[in-house]
Formats: sequence, structure tokens, C-alpha cells
Amino acid sequence: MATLSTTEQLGQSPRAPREIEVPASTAWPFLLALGAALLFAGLVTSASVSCLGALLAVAGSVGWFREVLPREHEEAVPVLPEDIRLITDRRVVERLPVLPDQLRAWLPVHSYPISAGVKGGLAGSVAMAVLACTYGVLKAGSVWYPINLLAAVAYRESSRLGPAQLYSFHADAFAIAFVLHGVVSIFVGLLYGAMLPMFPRRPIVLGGLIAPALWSGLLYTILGLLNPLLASRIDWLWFMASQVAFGIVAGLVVVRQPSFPTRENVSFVLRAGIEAPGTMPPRESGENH
Amino acid sequence: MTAVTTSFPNAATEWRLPSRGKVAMAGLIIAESAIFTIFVVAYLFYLGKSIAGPTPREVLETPIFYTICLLSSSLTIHLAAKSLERDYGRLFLGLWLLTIALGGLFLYGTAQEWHRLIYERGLTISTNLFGTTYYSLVGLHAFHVTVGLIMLLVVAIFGFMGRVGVSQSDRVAVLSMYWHFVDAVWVVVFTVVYVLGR
Amino acid sequence: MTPAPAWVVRHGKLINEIRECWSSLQLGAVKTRACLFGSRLALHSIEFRAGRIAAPDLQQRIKERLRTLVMAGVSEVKNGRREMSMLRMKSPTMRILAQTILLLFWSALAGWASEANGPSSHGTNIFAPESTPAKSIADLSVFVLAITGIIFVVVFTLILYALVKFRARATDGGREPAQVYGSTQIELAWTIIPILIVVVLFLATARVIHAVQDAPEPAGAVQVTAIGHQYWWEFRYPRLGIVTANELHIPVSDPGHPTPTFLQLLSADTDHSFWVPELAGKTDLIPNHPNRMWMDPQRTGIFLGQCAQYCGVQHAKMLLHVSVDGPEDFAAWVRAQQKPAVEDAGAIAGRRVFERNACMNCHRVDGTSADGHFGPDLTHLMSRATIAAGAAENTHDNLRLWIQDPSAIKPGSLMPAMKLSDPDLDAVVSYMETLN
Amino acid sequence: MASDAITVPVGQIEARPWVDELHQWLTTVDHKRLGILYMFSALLFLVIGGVEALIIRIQLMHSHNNFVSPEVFNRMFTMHGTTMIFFVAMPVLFGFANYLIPLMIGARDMAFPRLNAFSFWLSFLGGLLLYFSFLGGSGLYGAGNAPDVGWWAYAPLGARAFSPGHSSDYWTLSLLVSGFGSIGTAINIIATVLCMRCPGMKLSRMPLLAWLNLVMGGMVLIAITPLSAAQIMLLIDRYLGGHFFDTQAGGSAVLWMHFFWIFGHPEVYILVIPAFAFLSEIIPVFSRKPIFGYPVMVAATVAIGLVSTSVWAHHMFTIGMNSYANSFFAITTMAVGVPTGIKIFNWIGTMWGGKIQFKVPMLFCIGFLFQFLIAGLTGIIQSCVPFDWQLSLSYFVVAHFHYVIVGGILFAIFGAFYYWYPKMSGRMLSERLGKWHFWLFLIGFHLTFDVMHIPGLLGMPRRIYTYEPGRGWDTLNFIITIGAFIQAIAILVFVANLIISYFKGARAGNDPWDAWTLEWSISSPPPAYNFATVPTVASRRPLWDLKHPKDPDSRYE
Repeated sequence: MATLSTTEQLGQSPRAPREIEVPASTAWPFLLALGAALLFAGLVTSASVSCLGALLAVAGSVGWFREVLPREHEEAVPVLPEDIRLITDRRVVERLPVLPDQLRAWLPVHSYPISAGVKGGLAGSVAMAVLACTYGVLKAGSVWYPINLLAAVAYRESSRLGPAQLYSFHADAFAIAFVLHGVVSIFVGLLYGAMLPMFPRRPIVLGGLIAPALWSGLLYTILGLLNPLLASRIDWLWFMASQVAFGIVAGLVVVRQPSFPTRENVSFVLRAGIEAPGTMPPRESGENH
Repeated sequence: MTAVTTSFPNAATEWRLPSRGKVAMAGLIIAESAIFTIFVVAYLFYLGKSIAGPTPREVLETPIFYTICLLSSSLTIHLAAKSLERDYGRLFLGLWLLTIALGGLFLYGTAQEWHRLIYERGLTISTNLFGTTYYSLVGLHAFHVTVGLIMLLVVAIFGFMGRVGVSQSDRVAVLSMYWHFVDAVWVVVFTVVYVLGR
Repeated sequence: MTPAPAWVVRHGKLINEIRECWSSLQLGAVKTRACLFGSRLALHSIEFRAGRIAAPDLQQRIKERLRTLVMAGVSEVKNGRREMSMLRMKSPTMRILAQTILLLFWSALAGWASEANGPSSHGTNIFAPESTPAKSIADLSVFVLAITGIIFVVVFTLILYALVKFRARATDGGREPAQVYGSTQIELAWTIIPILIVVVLFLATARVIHAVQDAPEPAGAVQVTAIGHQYWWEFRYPRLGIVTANELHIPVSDPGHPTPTFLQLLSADTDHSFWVPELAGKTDLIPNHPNRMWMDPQRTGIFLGQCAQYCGVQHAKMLLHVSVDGPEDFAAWVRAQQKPAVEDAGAIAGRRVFERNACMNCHRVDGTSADGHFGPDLTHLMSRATIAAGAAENTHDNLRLWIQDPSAIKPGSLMPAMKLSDPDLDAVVSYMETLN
Repeated sequence: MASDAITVPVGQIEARPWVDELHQWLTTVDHKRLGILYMFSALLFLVIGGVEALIIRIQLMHSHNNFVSPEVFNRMFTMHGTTMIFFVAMPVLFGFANYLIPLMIGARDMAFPRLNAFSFWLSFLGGLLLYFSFLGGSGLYGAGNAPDVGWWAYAPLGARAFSPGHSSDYWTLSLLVSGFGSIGTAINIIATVLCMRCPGMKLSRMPLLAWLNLVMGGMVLIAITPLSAAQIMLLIDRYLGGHFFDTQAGGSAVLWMHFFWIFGHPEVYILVIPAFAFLSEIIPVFSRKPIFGYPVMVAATVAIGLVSTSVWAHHMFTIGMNSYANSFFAITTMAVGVPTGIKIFNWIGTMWGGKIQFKVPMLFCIGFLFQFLIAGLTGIIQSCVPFDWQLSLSYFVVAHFHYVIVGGILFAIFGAFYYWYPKMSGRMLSERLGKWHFWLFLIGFHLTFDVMHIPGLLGMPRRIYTYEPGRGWDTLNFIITIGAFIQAIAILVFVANLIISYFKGARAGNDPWDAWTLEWSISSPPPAYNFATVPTVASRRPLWDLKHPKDPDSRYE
């Protein structure tokens, strides 16, 4: 067991001073606080209490002022010898099997940049939209049919559309469906980008099968509440197919992005996928090593 | 086991931290801004909701002159603080007194307006919602001007005693931050009460 | 406690039977739950309620049946306790713990029993909705509870797993674990998944908000203005010319021909909140801030509620009583309420006392000089089952006590003690009793 | 003189007459002593507020109980709420912040030691002023009344017309006074964290406790001040005849609600963020791992701080806002759940793969995790506006926020007491009594607040002093009351532990937990100057670097 002294360990200079100046005790802040409290208390008791409070407050302020001006009043406290033990019994630190040479780790060891997820999400959204619109054309004879149905999730007017109007173009419904589809797709794409490195062997199984199945199952249970219009008209087979298309395309796009090691705490620009030269300053080796 | 004697590498060759006076004053200003925001919101919310008169349009007159006084005092206090930094003691004192005079003039303007409203127009804090919100908001600002003036006066007195030198310039700079804040708030109050409110 | 003991199953059947029995009585599910605990107190309160059933023989029969059922319940619970104690608790701490668990289990079961109680309920259970707004809220609630329940189970399991799997063991021998700083990937995942859940929850919520709050008022709707006063409710029917207090009468709404009731909510003094859980969510009554709510009860009966926003000393006894009437009953009630006050020659002395004293400053009786608006309208006092905003039943003795010393029934009420002489008091009470 | 003193061992105080001792405490500007003063005053008010809670619970034990009158009951819940929030939770958290921040960032004191003393005394005297209302409430000595308008004093109930006398003025004034104290402390904390760090302690190397308290300080500045402003308006109404909240003259009751909750909701986060800070220090040490995802933890805290300023009206879903406002506040409220969830997951991540030691501080943190999870989920439940139309103002809400404040914040505070008491006193708290305290409190807590959700679902509104029999609330309320008493016993065990361990506890040494932050590198209790030489740090865990010189953190950050 070793006994260490903080003065050696934590300080720059091994010699501690014999005395240290600390702010001197003073009653003025207390007096000022008491004065202020009494000043207010006078409102509920009697004016004389307020007067006393004002008096104390003025005295306290003046006293405090003189305490810090022109120089703050300090008193010297002698430095006492301390018996400091800074040791640990746990001297061995386990290593992660994936990183036997590393003590600290960010997991997983390799990861895709955030932009990969965004790209995957956008690609998947296109694939899904294409399939959904194909469905619209084939089954309902109108590209706008699935779009109007989707908009009804968030848009009151769409959910009131009559059967005939469902097949025609509505700019507002289109805008809402577009934004909704895009935003959710980007988020789900991000999720894929995040999750795929955790299942390194079969990214497509997760993206193309498991996730769409879970997602569709979840939607199946709650769609009635979320979007009664869509729930009443949905074709689950096509719906599942679009989900799978999204998953496979998004998964493929993400996997094809270059990954980078997370060993070093990578800067935000690199993680965000911005790879212009000069965005990553070289690590200052002098500071940390 | 043996004693370990490794010590830290010299991590910080240059260790600079913000001035605590300025940080604290910034904190105070944030807090005060929140208070003023609430009063401004109340003022705007109650615009035109008074059940009985008088209305702002009937009784308020825009205090252009006094506003100019207060705003220009921001400039003078800035110059005063700068000149103290460069150790121009007399210039500092002169500009400082000018600031006090301008602030005092503004306060006189407020007092005069209140006097006119109360005794000529019969608008008091309990007359209607306009009275309540008007006197509260303008009064809150006037209170801050008063506190600022008291502090400026204390510095001026010490200045005459020759106790304010370059060594105090940081403290004076912090005080001038407060004064700038009081001025900035007046811009908001002025806009709300005399421009939007009428 | 994984496999439910036999007595719990038996007891469950018993609950069902009690519940059915109560359905025939059309009394609150809360009673059922009271029975569950096998408490004598609950039994008394059941008998009290059963006493108010009109037909004496039916009353007697139900009473008897209930008594046997409740007693059976009590003995079941006792048996159960014996069974539990046979599990040979080693320490008293364990026993206390087991009993605590049992108690919690019972309360959970009780909550469930009343939730599942369905059509006969007239209590204040938010999971027994009888009107469209309350129903859509209950549907949303189940959805939200399911989602949060899943989140709870998942995260709970994660924590528990981490605690068990990664506990320090004696065999660790003073080694530090691998030092992991974090993981951008997984943090991204557990940021995005909650965001998606939030989106789903929000869409569902916004839909119900809109459906309940922005519902258009149909032409046939009944309009009521509800005015909150300190510790009582005033109800005005502007189209029908009726003013009454504390007991709101509204027609039942047939889904085929809906006759919803739209309430305009006002306050005469402080903030109040109108809350009849089985008919709708609560909405505040705020001075200078008129609010609106609606309900379309689909079953007749009496629904309870009370003021939910703290409004002063007697906030607790500002009870609400909504009587949902069939179309004929409602029409009859409206006709009765529209009549002027009954003039009974026998009660003329009481009426004089009423008009001579301060009563008339606060109360109104149609057709007399009493035209106060500070207290409830008394024109048809006898048509109401309770007085003092539901704090007491409308009986001779209670009326007498209320006039003589309101604080005996409702301390802090704004009704002053009238300090009448005994003959005057009797006269006023008998006058009141003619106002039907 | 110096040579005499130098032989006195640290922690041993010379016998002084008590007047001297008292004078020392009244005039001290030492952040450690002020921290302890904060905690003492908080414990004092905790006991008082606890007794009020028990009175409330006895009264509600069964229907038509006559233990206290409605007037007394209303005073009790008003005082209980006000006391617990303003004079227990905030002071004790400020106390820990005061005590710990300078030690953890390697400073010798707070940025403004005298302001620190001033702020403490203002807060404390504010509390005394509030309790003086029991004697002087109506302005007539000896016939006093405490405030009885609820801790949010909704207009117009708090106006002169409905609350004559001075009782509500006591409420207003004491909150105003203590609010100024809080603002002073917040400014001090911010200035300390930003301006007093030791060399090498960059913002990215600060212990999370310092970071989270920095955010808390910022929130105090923008959240307490609206309350102060609203209190000033109320005073103008009550004393000068203003009409801000006078509904007869066109004033708005709703405006008061907005102002109150613009303060009231961030207040919850002001309380819970320091609790998060305790967890972020304690869980790593007892899991033997660094905090998982430090930058994300900081970002999530800042996000909570920002988002929580735009959620206030979720306390007002029943007041009849239009459906767009309701939807807006629903989504912002749900959004707060995201960063909060991140924090919970990151704590799990910290424990994952660690070697968790179940010492008492860790037990309380684990309790926090479970209970805060439930509290968060019931919060999400209530952010679904229509559901909240049923739950708001009912006992469900009461159960929910007690889950946050007791099950969350108070558990974290207990954990912090067990963790840092050795540093403050030089003695360990008894583990055995600590475990009694933990389990009793846990059982009492769950008995009370789990069950309390149910009467809310069964339609029981809050703040009623009695209820009708036969509504199905009796048995539940009885169980709740039993739980409350078990909690009270647990608190007594805790206080006994504090006192007994102070005299008889095992000596702690400077580093009893084998921890990694700077406060463990100096003796317990620390000397007046904290650090004989100001330390220099190169990583987030300076003591890890010292203990593992071959594998310092500084190589990786």
C-alpha cells in the first residue's frame, strides 16, 4: 500500500504554502438578509417592523460594502497536515474482448456516419413511395389515393374526404403526406443506421424483415385510433410489401456507406458525414499524451 | 506496493476563466429580463381590456426628450468606463457625473409624467387595468433606474475621494453593464407603452 | 404467488355474482369493491343504499342475497389468509411483506373489478364511460396505458437484468470492469425510438382532442349554463326558462337521434371545475373566462361527480349530481320546473318568516318577493334529493338543521346560521316542504 | 499563533462556548458551512412538512373523519406543498450544490462567499416568515392563520375579496423573499462553475454534477423570476388596489395560472436536475465504470432545460384552452420524455457491464431509477390531453408528482446524504440503519403512492378534506395513510442514523468509496481552504488517473 500526498499528486508545485487566505467571516450579509426579511414582514405586521428592517438593511449594505471595498477582507488560515490516501485495491482493469489493447471504448468499434442513416432513409422512402403509388394505380386507379390516405393521419380535412374525392389530387393533403413520409422515413433510416452495426452479420434480415414485421404489427393494432380512414381501407399485403421495400433499400444503402472506427472520440463533423478536408483538425498530441 | 510518483503533465499552460463579476451581472440581467418580460406580457395582455377609462391614447404623451437623455447616458457611461481603463481620472469623473445627471433627468421626467397623470388626469394604479399595468411596468423600470443611480452616486462619491482608479475599472465595467441593461429595457418599455400601446 | 390459489379463483367468481346482483340494483360499482374487502362498514352502507329502493319485497330480497354473498366473501378472505399463513412465514417481516403484497393485490383486483364493471355503473370511475366524450377518452387511455405499459416492462426488465447480471461478486477479486465510455449508435437508437413513440402518441392524442373539443353543436342539443358558486352549482336552461341548483337533469341521448347537452361554464366567484367522470372529462369554471363542454349520456340513471378545482373552505362538499332521464321523464321534469312556486295556504306563516328574514336576500322563490341570487333558487326545492350541494339528503330533519346551523352539515358554508326561534324555524321548514 | 493551530487535527473542533459557536455559524461565509446550514434548515422544514402531511393523511383515513376542521386541513395542504418545494427540496439541493461544486471543480470557495451567506439567510428567513403566519396571520397577534389558498394560490382565490386578512400575504412575501435568495444562489452557482474551475478543468472535463447544477442555475434565473414578478403583481393587487388578477375589474384568472406555471413547471426540473446530478456521480462509482455517454448526458440536460420552459400549460389542460394550444403543449410535454429517457438509458448503460456494489447510496439510486421510470410514464400518460381531462386535479396527479418528488428526488437526496456524509462529517453513516431506512421507506412509499393512483382513477379530486362514504375510496385511503406512517418511521431512522453516526460512525478517511472526483482527494471533513494547493486535472476522473498511473483517462479524452 502506498500513501500519496495530494500536494505531490494534484498540485503543480510540491510545496504547499503555510497559510492560505480565505474570505473572513462577516455578519453583514446576515444583517442585510434580516433587514430585507423584516422590511417585507412589516407589510403583514406593522410599519415599525419595516422601519427596523430598512435600518438594518442600510447598515448591512454599508457594512458589506466596506467589507469588500477597496479590497476583500480575508483572513489567513494555517495549512494543516493532511493524511490522504489515494490508492485503489482494484488495480487490474478488465479489457473488452473486441479491444484487448484499449482501456476505454466507444461501442460499437466501427460505425456508420449519421448521414448514412439519412441517406438510407431517403432511399427507402422513395422505394416505399414508388411501391405505394404502384398500388394506388393498380388497385384504385389513382396515384393520389394512398397519399390522401396517409395525410389523414394528421390532417383533419383528409379524413373527411368522400370516396370520390379520395382519388383526386389535393395539394394540402399532398404536402402533409410528403412531409410526414419524409420525416418518419429519415428517423427510421437513422434508426437503421444506428442499429445495423449492432447486428453486423445480417443487416438485411433486420432491415428487410424483422423491423417491417414489427412496425406493421404495431401499426395494425393502433391504426384504428391513429388513422380510422386508412384503417378502413388498408390492404395489408401491399402495406407489408412497401415496408419491406423500405427496409431492404434503406438497409442496403446504409451498409454500402463507408464506416469509421469509433475508437477515438470522433468529432461531430466526421460523425455527421461531412468529409471536406480541414473539417477535422489533427489531434493535439502534445496535450493528452 | 510502491509509492507512485507520477504527476500530471502540465495540462494548462495558460488557464483563462471569465470574470466572475461579469458572469454574475450577466446572470442578474437574465433574471431581471425574465421579470420585465412577465410585466411586459401582462401589459400587452391587458391592452384595451380596461372596463373603464381613461385609455392610454387619451392620457399618454410620448417622452421623447427624456428617452434621449436616458439613451445617451448609455454612451457617456461607456466612455467613462473606457477612460477609467486608460486611467484618465478626471475625464472619467466628468463623464460619470454627466451620466448621473442624464439618469436623474430621466427620473425627473417620469416623476413629472406621473404627477400629471395622477393629479390632472386622475389615473392611479387602482383606477383601471391600464393604470395598474402602466404604473407597475414604468414603476418597475423607474425603480431600477433609481437603484442604478444610487450605485452611480456611491461610485461618484468615492471618485471625489480619489479612491476610484484603474484597479477598480473591472467593477466599474460591471456597473456599466447594469446601466446598459436599464437603458435597453427602457427601449422595450417605451416601444410597448408609447408605441404599441397607443 | 405465481399460480393463483384456489380461494382467489373462488373469490373471483363470488365477485362476479355480487356484481350481477348489483347490476339489478343499478348501484355503483364502488359498492362491489367495498364488498371485496369484506368490511362491515361497507355492508352498512350497502344496506343504507338498498333502503332507498322503492319496492320493499325486492329490497328485502336483494338485501338478503347480498348479505349472504358478502358474508361468503368475508369467509373466503379469512380462508385465504389462513392459506397464506400456512405458507409458513419464517420471520414477522416476511409475514408483513406478504400481507402487504396481498393487500396491494386486492386493491389492484378491486380496481380491475370496478373497471370491468360495465353498464350498471353509476360511480365515478373514469373507466366506466357512459357518454361519447368519456368513451373516447377511455379508449385513448387504454391505448396510452398499453404503450406506457410496454415501455415500463421493457425498461424495468433492462434495469433488473443489469442489476442481477452485473452485480459485484466475491470472485471479482478487486478487478475493475472494462471502462466503456459510451456508444453513439445505441444512444442514437434510444433517442429515435422514443421520438417515434412520441409521434404516434401525439397523433392519437391530437385526434381525440379535436374530436371532443371541436365537436359542433347540433340543433337539437339541450343548452345549460352551469355557474359555479362557492360550494354549490347553479344550472340555468336558457331555452327552457328553468333555474335550479346542484342537481343537473339532462335527457338521455339515443345514438340514433342524439340529444347531447352542451354546457356553458361560468363562475360567480373563484375557480371551480365540473367533473362527472363517467360522462366527460373535467373543465374549469373560471370567472371572466367562459368555457364549454358537452356530454351525451346513453343510459339513464344518476351520475356522481364533484368540484375538482380547489375553490375555498368547503371545496370538498361541492358535490355534483347528474340525473340522466328518459325522454318522457325529462319532459315531465321540465314541465314541473317551469311551473311557478306552489302557493300552499297552510304554509303562509312560514312564507312570512321567510320573507321577513335575511333568507330573501340570497334566495329566490318564484312568485314571492324573495329574489336573491347569491344562494340557490328554492322555487322547486322539494324536487331535489339533496340539499347543501349534495352534502345532506333532503329530509325534514336535515332541512331544519341546515337552516338552524349550516356549519353542522357543511362548516365554512356561506349560508349564515339564521338563529330563528323554534316556532319560526318549524314554520319555515314546513314552507320549504311545500315547494315541490 | 499559527504554530499552535497547526497541531490541531482536522475535524476536531475546540470546545467553545455555545454563543461563540452560534456566532461562527451566523457569520460564516464558508461554502461548506453554508451548505450544511442549508441542509439543516431543509431537514427542519422536512420534519415540519412531514407532520403536516401526516395530519392530512389522518384526516383522510376514512370518510367523514373529523380529525381537523376544513379550515385547518386547507392550511395543512397549502403549507405542506409550499414548505416541501420551497423550504425543503430547493434548500437541500442548493446545500449540496454549495458544498460540492467548489470541491469538485477544485476551487477554494464559491465565487461570491458573502452573497452565498446572504442568499441562504434570505431563504431561511423567508421560511420563518411563512411559519410566523401561524401566529400573526390575520394581522392580529395571537389569532393567526396560515395561508390556505393552495400552493399555487389561483386567482381570484388569492385576492383580497376571497382571502381577507394577511394569511395569503405571508405566502406571497415569504416566497418573494426566499425567491430573491434562490436567484442569488443561482447566480453564485453559475459564476462559480464558469469562473472558479481549477487549471485543466475544461467544461468538457467537469464532473456532471457541476454541469447539471450549471443548467439548474440557469433555469432558476428564468423560472423563479416569473414567480417573483407574479408575486409583486399580487402584492400590488392586495396592497395598492391594483387589478392584475381582479376578475371583477376585467383582470384575468388565467393570466395568473400562466405566470404561476411558467415558474411551476421548470421548478420541477430545477429540483430534478440536481437529483440527476447525484445519480450521475453515484452510479458510476458503485458500478465501477465511467458515466456512459458523457456528452449526451450534458446535451440531454440542456435539452430538458430548454424544452421544459415551453411545457407549462400542461398543468392547465382543464382550463379550456383551444385545441391547438392543447395539442402544442401535449407535444412539447411528450418531447421532454425523450431527453429524460436518454438519461435513464445512459444510467442503465453505465451499470451495464459494470460490477455493481449494493451499498446504501446505490440502493437509493436504484430506487430512483425504478420510481422515476414510473413517474415519467405517468407523466406521459397525463400529457395525452384528453386523458388528463380525467386525471388532472385528481389523486392520480397527486400520486404522480409525489412519485417524481419523493420517489425520484427525495430518493436521490437520500442517496447523496449516504454518499457524501462521510466527506462532510468524517464518519460513515451506518449501513445497517441505512438499509432499514431504505427498505422501510421503500415499502411506505409504494404503499402510499402506488395505491394513491387508484382513487384518482375512481374520481377522487385532490384537496378535499373529506369524502362521502360508499364511493370506494375508504379502504384505499386507509392503506395510503398506513404507508405515510411507515415513511415517517423511516425518516426517523434516517435522522437517528445522522445523529448516531456523527458521534459513533466508523472513521471515513478521505476516500471511502474508491471514487474518482476531486472532493475525495482531500481530508474529511475538508479544511477551510479546501485544497492546500490548487489541483490541476487532465481528465474527467482525476483520481482514476492517480490510481491507475499506467492507464490514465487523460490518454483517451
